[in-house]
Amino acid sequence: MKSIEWGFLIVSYLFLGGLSAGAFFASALATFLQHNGNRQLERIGRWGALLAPWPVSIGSTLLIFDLGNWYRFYKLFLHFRIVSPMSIGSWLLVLFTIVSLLYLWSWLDADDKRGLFAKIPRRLSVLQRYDYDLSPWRHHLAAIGFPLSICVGIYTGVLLGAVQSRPFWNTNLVAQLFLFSALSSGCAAIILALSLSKDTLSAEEFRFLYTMDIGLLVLEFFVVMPYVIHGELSVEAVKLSLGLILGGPFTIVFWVFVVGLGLLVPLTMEVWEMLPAVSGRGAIHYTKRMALSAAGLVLIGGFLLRYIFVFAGQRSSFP
Amino acid sequence: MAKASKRHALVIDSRKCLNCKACVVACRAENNVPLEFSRNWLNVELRGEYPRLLAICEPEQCHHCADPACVRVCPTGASFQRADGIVAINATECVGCRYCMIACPYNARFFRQDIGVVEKCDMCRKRVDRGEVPACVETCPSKVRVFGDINNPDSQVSQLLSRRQYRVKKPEAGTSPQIYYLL
Amino acid sequence: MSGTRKNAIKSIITALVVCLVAIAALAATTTKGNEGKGKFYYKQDCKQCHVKGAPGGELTPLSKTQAQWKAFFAKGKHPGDNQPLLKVKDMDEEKLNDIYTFLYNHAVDSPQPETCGK
Amino acid sequence: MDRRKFLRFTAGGTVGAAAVSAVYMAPFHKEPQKGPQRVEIPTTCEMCVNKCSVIAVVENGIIHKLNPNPANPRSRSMVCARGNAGLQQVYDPARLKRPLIRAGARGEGKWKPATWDEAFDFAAQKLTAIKEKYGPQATIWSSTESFQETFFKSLGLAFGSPNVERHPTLCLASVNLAYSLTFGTVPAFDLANAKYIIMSGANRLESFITPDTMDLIESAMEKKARLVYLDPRFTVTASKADEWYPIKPGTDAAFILAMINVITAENRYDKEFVSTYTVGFEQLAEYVKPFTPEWAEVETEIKAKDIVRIAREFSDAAPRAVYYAGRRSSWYRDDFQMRRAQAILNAIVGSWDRQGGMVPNQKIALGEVSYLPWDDPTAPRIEDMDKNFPLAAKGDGAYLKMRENVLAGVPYPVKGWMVHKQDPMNALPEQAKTLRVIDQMDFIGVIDVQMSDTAWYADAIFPESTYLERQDPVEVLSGMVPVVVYRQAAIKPLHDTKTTLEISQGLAKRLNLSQYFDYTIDQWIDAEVKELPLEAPLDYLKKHGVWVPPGGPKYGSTLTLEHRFITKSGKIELYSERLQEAGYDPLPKYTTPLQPPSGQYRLILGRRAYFTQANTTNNPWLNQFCPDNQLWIHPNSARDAGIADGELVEVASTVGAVKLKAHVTQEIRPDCVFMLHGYGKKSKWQRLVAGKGGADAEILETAWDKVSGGGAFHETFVKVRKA
Repeated sequence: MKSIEWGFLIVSYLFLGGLSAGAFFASALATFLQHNGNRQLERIGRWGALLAPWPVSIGSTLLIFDLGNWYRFYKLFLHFRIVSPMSIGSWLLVLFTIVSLLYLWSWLDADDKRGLFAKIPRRLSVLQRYDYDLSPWRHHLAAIGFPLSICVGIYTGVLLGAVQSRPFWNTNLVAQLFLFSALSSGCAAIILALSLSKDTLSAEEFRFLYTMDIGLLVLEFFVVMPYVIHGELSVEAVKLSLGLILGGPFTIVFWVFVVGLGLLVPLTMEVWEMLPAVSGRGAIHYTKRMALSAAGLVLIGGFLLRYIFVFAGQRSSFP
Repeated sequence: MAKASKRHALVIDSRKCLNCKACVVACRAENNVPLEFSRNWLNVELRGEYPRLLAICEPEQCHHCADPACVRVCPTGASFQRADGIVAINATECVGCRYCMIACPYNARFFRQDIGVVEKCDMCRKRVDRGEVPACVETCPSKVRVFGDINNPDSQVSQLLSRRQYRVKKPEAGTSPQIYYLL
Repeated sequence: MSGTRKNAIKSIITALVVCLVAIAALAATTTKGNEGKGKFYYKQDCKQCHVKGAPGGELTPLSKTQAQWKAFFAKGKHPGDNQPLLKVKDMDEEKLNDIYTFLYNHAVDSPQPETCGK
Repeated sequence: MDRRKFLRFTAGGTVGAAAVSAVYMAPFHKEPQKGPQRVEIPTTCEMCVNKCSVIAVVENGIIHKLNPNPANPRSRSMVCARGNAGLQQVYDPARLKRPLIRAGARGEGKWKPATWDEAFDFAAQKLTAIKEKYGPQATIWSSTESFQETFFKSLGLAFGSPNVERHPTLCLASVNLAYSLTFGTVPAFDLANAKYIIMSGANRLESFITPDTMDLIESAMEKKARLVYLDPRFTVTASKADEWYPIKPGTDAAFILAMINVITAENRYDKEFVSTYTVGFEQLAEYVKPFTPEWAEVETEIKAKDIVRIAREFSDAAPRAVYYAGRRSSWYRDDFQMRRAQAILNAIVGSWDRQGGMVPNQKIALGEVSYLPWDDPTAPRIEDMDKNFPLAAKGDGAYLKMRENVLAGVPYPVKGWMVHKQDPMNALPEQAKTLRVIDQMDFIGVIDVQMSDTAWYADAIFPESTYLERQDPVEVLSGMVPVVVYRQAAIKPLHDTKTTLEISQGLAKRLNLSQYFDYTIDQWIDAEVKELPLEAPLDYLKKHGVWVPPGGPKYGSTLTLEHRFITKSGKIELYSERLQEAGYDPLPKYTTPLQPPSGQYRLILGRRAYFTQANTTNNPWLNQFCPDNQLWIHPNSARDAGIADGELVEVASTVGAVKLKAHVTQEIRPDCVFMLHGYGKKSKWQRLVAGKGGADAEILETAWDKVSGGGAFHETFVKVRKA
């Protein structure tokens, strides 16, 4: 009766959820670092805020359509079950989405909003009265959303890690792995966005984003290694399940595309770009192409990581 | 309704199993299980070389774990455990997320596309509430399965477990399964 | 001459009697009666006196061997009251022969093997 | 198929509506507002011939489940896979739902739905025509064991045909005859109390789930009785046995004679019993001298030392030791001899009418409706039993000899064939011959619940109500514990079907035979039960479905000096004068079986208890366990024949060839191949098995046991090659 129940809808959802979390995380961080009128990181805050709500909303929609009875999704919110990661997760997602939307609103300046409201047909002009200015609340919203974003980021890993019957998942490392991967993909998304915007990254923005992303990628790497090594030194079932990525059907995707192209390659690229800044000598090697490809690889890697864990995990079980 | 003191369990003596499939068909009839699925099944294995052969046949179904992972992970509480230990699904609450299927160490659950919910063995709880035994237990020609209350020392299951050696499957999954296989 | 005629008649009668007896005996001993009908008549005309506790005592095909049935019908009389079997109810040769066939074919030593079902 | 889904197609009315909603509303999972109206009706299963008691659970007029009825000490609380799948017979959408008259050519599958009157008139007119032209003997009446078989037989006999052909010669005729000639009866085997059990191919744990199955597994597993099993295949029974010997096919008699040799030579037989209750021991002892274990080792490929040990253990365990007779015994040309040897072996160790041994069956006398008896047929049986099988059960006929004579037209032509729930197309070997018989018939009428292969070739089909839709005469299951079982309808007939009695009466009316059928089923049953020692017998049976007379098994009733065994000598006949007089061997004669020429294999048959002969392979709940039959072949043989597992192979004998997948397995002797029965059907209505797998009937060669006339189905050698 063994079958693959969770497919690409779930993979995408896990990825998109993480992406939003990461974007918000970066944005909020940037916001916190704004003090006494210093606005060097404002664009990061804004872009993160603009990006954050959408992937998670799409992801949640996918999740709903993955249900056997999509029209029963409301039942998820008739219950709160602290022992069920999915129950916690669904509430978390709702909260996070709301906060991130408000947060986004708080980032819109007057003309942005005027533009929006102009689009509203006259009949619905009643909506005009919702034209509140939340910008004063920006920091507070960031403060509320910040922990939420971390929770969402880690939740996607917990969802899998909390299943004791799938040895491939059943370790706390999965949660951390997913968290770091989520945050770095959020970071990468912003790099991507900024690099594509008309005037590219400023030195401060670059420094901030790259420091963060390199840090996260390094952390991610130092979670993947223990995951594999510790697993190999673990009990029979875990060893067997690791076979899926060590000489099993997922080996190439994992080592070449996730660890290699999705993690080490972008890491080296970003380190290389960053190097001068670290040594303090010479200008950073920022090129648009470089930034785009590094960020792109991180995103693809993040997606494939979730693909492998969702599919391989379901295949693994106790002998 | 079953009393809290009760703890229903199955004791299985696989040596007596004839692989006759009576339990499978009885379950299909009792629970109207679609042809493509089965709530209980038989694990068959042949070992050795002619003419020295060994055939093993072992019935299996939901293990009605004392600490069921499926119940824990269910976001809506559709999967639940009764006071008498029977693990069942309230179909009206099931949203069809299949998290329980992924959480079950025994792959005892299946997803019905047609009605969008997950199903599995519920030890024929309707029958049990009427004071009958599950269909698979009742119908078996060689009485491989014994059903009863392991909290009651006089029950046949308790008697068997106190006299015979036994094992449970995948204890390492940590769900403390309640199907006991006699050795 | 009358003597000779008497003798002749006598001999003819004896011959006839012999023949009749022979025929009767033959009729009684041949097994070519209708078994099914025999069972029917047996139940109709014999059974009520021949069940447990009844005057005739229980009597079934298994009560005798084929040889015994043969002898019984050759004699053609109820033991005890010596009432001829032919006098029972509306018995006639054919019926009697059917009954005999039924009893003979199912005698305690009859070679009827058991089969499966009715 | 899902009964609820089924109802979407067929049933109407509120019941249907309720059930339909069950499906359409399913996504919204409206639990039924009120609990369904639920009734439990005790009745009797008919999925095989075993007559187990079941309780039909009927909810809102739909049979929900068939539960075991523990009140029956025979079937106890057991319903096998087939029994549980009985529902599918009732709710099978491809069931026979109304009378059909052939529209196209025979076997073309074109049918004209007919009313019962049309069907009866058509059949009666055909049968009358045959009777007038060729005489009543020109008809064959094929019946198989069922509660209403008696009505069908009556019709054939009343019609004036001597040719009522029954199933035993395709099944267990040789066992019945062998034990009848030895003990005057066919005994039960007290497996529940036996300590030592030997079985030759009697695959009781796999082929057929009966009380014996339950007793055997219980004694073998719980009571540690020793089970020695001889079979060229590693069956489930073999897997549970203490010793399994893949004996060379057809040499079981050698094994048994060697056992007798050891037991007599070592004076291990029950002297007191032998001298008191048997005749012919001296001749036997003398006769078996040459059959030494060493000789048997060569014949059977079972080591002499094992034979000696088994013989000793067997006699030590006696009288709690039995050589089990088995059920389907249509194996070899000299099958009767092997069964006789078994009976004799059991007798000399005194395992008769004692606990753990063979025990004569107890019977229960039922009353009978007194109906007008018909005249005896004027013609003899077409297979001339007196000449060909003088000792066999005359009323049963001998199927295969019958078919030969029908084809040869001796001693008279046969032009009509009435079939009652039999499937000669699959039940008889050499299907080509059966088809030739069909070709020469002016009329073929079939009574059945499903479109069997034989029905497929019929001219008129009379759909019978399934066993859950009808009331039957009560039956006595004689045995160590005899019981009376009763079958009452759980539901009204779903379709325009009738019972066999109604069908027989319908035909009788038009054949002017009504005077022989002037009773109703109720009168019949009342007459049957009125002799039971019960207040209101029928009410009791309606309530409980089964009646068990007080007092369990009885032992030793025949072990008195007054007791006369129903044999010629009145004793147990080790040496049979009756056999001698009939020109047979008075003691079991062993003939070394022919061996397959190199490159060929002996085709052996067997059953799996999901399937009743060829009848239930189309039942979706059972078919799924074995969607097509495969050819079992040993890896070495497969290598020689260049066959890989799962490959399509052609299996050919001198009479035909079939194609099916190869199942390369360790579980069979290298010189044998095996296939399941009931596949490769011709009838398109048998959706799941039509043209799927191969029909053994197409390749089996015609052969029969000389004494009993029983078929010999293990005498065919086949070539196997990649298709």
